[in-house]
Amino acid sequence: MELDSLYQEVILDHYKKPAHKGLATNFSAQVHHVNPSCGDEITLNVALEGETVKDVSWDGVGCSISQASTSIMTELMIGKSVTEAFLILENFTALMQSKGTQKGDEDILEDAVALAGVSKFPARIKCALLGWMAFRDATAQGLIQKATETKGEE
Amino acid sequence: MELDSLYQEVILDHYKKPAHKGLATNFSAQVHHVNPSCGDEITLNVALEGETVKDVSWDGVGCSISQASTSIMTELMIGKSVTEAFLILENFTALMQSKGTQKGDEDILEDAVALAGVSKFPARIKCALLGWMAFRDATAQGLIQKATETKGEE
Amino acid sequence: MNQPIFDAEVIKRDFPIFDRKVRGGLPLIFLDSGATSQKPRSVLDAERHFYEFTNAAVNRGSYLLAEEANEAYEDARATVAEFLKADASEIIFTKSATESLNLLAYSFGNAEPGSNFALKPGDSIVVSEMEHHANLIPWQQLAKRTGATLSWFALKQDGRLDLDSIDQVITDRTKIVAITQQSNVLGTIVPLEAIVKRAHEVGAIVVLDACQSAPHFAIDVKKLDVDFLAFSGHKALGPTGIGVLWGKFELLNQMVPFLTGGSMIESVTMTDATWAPVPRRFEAGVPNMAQAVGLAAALKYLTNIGMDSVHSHEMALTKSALLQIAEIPGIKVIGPQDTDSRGGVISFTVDQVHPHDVGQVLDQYGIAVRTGHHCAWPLMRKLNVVGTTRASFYIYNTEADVSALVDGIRQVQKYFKV
Amino acid sequence: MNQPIFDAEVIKRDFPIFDRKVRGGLPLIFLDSGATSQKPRSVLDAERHFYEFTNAAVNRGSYLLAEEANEAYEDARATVAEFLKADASEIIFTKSATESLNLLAYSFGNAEPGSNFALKPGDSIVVSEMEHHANLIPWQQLAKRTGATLSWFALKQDGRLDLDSIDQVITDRTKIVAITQQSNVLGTIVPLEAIVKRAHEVGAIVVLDACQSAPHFAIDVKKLDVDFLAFSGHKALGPTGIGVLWGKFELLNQMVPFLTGGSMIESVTMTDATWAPVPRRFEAGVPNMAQAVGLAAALKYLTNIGMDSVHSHEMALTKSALLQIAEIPGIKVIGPQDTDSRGGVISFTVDQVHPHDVGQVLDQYGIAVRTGHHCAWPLMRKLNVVGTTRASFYIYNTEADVSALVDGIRQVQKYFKV
Ligand SMILES: Cc1ncc(COP(=O)(O)O)c(C=O)c1O
Ligand SMILES: Cc1ncc(COP(=O)(O)O)c(C=O)c1O
Repeated sequence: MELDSLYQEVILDHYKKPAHKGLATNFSAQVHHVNPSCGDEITLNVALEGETVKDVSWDGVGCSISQASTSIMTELMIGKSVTEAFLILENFTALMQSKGTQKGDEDILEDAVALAGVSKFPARIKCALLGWMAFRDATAQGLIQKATETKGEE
Repeated sequence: MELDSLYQEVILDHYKKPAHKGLATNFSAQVHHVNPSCGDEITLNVALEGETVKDVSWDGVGCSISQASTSIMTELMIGKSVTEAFLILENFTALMQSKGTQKGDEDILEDAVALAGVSKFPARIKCALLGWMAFRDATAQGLIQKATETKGEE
Repeated sequence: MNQPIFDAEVIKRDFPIFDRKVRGGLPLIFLDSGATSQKPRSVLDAERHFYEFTNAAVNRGSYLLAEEANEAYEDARATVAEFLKADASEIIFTKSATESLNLLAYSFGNAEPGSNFALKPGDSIVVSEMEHHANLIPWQQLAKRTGATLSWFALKQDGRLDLDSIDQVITDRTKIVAITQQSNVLGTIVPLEAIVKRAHEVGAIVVLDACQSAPHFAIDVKKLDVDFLAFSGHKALGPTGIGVLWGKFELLNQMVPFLTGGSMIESVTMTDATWAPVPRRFEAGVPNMAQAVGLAAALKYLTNIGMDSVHSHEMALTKSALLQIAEIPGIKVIGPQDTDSRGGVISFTVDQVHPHDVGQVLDQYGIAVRTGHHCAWPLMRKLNVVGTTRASFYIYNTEADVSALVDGIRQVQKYFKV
Repeated sequence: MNQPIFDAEVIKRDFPIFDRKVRGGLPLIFLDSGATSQKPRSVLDAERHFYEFTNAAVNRGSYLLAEEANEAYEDARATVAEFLKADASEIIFTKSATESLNLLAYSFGNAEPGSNFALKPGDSIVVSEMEHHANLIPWQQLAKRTGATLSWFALKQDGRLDLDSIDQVITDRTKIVAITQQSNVLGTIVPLEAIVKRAHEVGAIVVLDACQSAPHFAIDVKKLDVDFLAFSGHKALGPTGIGVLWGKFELLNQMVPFLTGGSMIESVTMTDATWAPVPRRFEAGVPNMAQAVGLAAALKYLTNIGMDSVHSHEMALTKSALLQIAEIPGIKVIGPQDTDSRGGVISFTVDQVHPHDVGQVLDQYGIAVRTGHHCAWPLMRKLNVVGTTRASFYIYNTEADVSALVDGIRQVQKYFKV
């Protein structure tokens, strides 16, 4: 069934037990994103330490795809350098745009390759990307803030 | 040729030599009407004396139909009582709406029956009615004004 | 009244889209007419006939095609008028209900200060908590531009408006009451009589959003006694790109234009312009002629079936669906639970499954439903749900579609193991 | 360049309307494409295919039809973008050029005071004396609402704009320059380079009315370097009810919405709303999807022929018509007398015969022309004519049509004995 290519076991697992859900109190930046077409919302915190993604935590409502995708993303990103994180992000975005033609690089994307099937369902791509875009936004804001603070200290 | 039913000889004659064209200086009311779809304009004066249409004069630009129709109208109306004039007007309007099914009552409309063919050309009905509507408007204004003046004198 | 007098299976044959297959060869079970309806062949033929035989710009031509185009366009206006029991001079063609409602909001906003329609700080505009964004945001924006305040009828737990406080909501300061006739989410039909009476008592005008009603039951604007009414062609078997605004002539006649340009003028100089009579004053530019003609064909198709039959048919399906859904544990219908004062729109939630996922599984069985906030986000917040799954019925739906939906919901639960 | 590389007789066969007969069995000689164009079969088929196979509301659905509808709609956007050498994110679908231009005027009018697009007393908006009402009245109204003044480029006797005084017309106070690329009355093509350069020098934005140009010759918005551009689908072989607004992304991105309602929001509460990204911010409601798809088919048809060929073909007809008309005594061509910087639109007057009467006689020979003020009333006043008769050419017109026109004009003179 085509549906199974969308709802892989890994996805349903993450949906039932999302990782890093619940907002941590320590963070460099916090963002709030919505998916206007369905009303799903996410609040996401990123804690940076130097060039490293120290922590990602989040809260929000959404479908299984957006919840699972965010959960998988947090596990992937925590501990990575910002450069690595952005590389993964680019990779995942490209996979989502691939209209079902790609399977995803497991070395880079790990569990996130389970989301490859989403790219065959155009209406769901935004669901899968919601958490990732929030992460990109928050990380960028965190970096900018850091740069400003450093400047202020000079 | 169908065209000849539109452009009867009488019409072309009135077009070349329009009656009562050139605005008289004595009038009870003056109106200015335009046909927004083609830009034709008319200024029309009506002089009332008691209940009688003493004079109608006009000026303006327009196609053969609107010019001839206005010319014919002035000859019909001058000297008539207001009631007679409005009856003729109703009669002519009905003829214009008849989609070519009526020939017009020559006892009432005289030369204006030559315009019966216009009713087969929907885009030209407004041309034929331009002067007539101006006459109706001016006469109504003239009557109202008279009523107000009389009241003022009481 | 509850006996459908037409066979939906036969009706369905008039709609070419049902010949196609979806998701691996399944028949299409279309339960999203609340978003947009499918089109019968006669509508597609009417539009095509316009293009193939009489296509020319209306209002301006002195040649045969232009005359015929004009006649087709004005005949369409007359057909819409008849459908609403209105006068043709009161019918304005727009591109959609959204444009119709914006037309009003902008025209009121353009009114000279002190004139009939002008709003000022202290004035109030009344809406309801279950409005579609199209009948909410234009009024929010008008309020912001004029300093007027926005008030609203609250929703009660049973999915109906709280009209007990009507005298506190509609007050002497109320200038506009903009309200839906039927909720696109809950199916609730609003009791208009009390609202119209109170609004007119205080001198306010009533704007009716008839998007979800005009396509589904008979409307008589004189009986309703509202002042303006808007609906979209595409939800009423008609083409996309056409909407209707009806208004009482004496009101339209006092209003200033919204869109300006060709064909809506009386006279123009470089610095100023005066306006054509109603309805042309509100139809700037070469209009959506083919779509108007298509909409007329759609309304004729509906009239031919009979709007009362349309309604009975839909209510029979709704009743059946409500009963069958009630039997499934873990499913909650949002809004009225019975067929009293409601239309053929059913919103529901499935415990522990997000609407998006519900819709996805149903799609796998060929069932098209809508999921999400249905452009009624404030209503979702009020109901404290992230969204719903919505099934909506029309003339081409059958009892078999209802069964498919009910089976589909059970499959959703099975798939997500809830 | 002057050699048409397609056979208009063959092209004509793609247009079903030419199978019909007019006025007692005559073939249709359609010389009114300046008002609206005829439609090739491929456009009608594309629209119908949308309704018969993928009809569903875009932007909202998670079922197959909705996905396909979305794809069809966004593909149409991409096709329009390609046609203008623009980016798809810069293309907004409206109902007409009239709406596109009003969208700009209202959005600017809605801008927060002090923001980029806000106008204030003392600011100036520049137009020209040969604008169509659609590119004049919206700016008149915006000027009235904001206290800005309206200035304009005057027309010279030869039917060209007086650009000698460009530095006096476009000044430091100028915020908007709204101008046509080609006059719908005179055929004059406006030299844009100098205007765009001067406008950008003083920080003004340039709005281009491309209604009479985009359907007739190749356009590259990057090369033109204007800021906004509007055209109507129905004049470009497309359906009625669809228009395009193109704008530079960074400008659109700073603008506030015009129509508000569904699908153009980011988030909504009872009292406030935030806006979706461009282009959706400007497309409220269920869009004119089928018409967008039809327009894309039209632009593909044109691209297939090649816009340069379209232009050469029209210029060959125009040249021939100008030469033949010049030989008839008592006929005066209004506007440029040769094919230098002009398009395939010819306006003329017949001594002692009113345009309406000219059109009527031509109609009797099956010839469809436009008569009157062509929604450019100020231009008529300037030219001191009550109106003109206008013939306009497109890809389906032939030398035989030109001959018919010329013969027809002689018949007019004969009929009215002038
Ligand atoms: C130059 C020009 N601008 C604007 C328009 C308005 O186009 P529409 O009526 O399709 O909105 C037209 C055509 O009528 C035109 O020729
Ligand atoms: C109740 C209601 N109002 C307004 C609208 C807006 O209609 P449209 O998007 O066709 O303009 C809709 C449909 O989307 C609706 O259901």
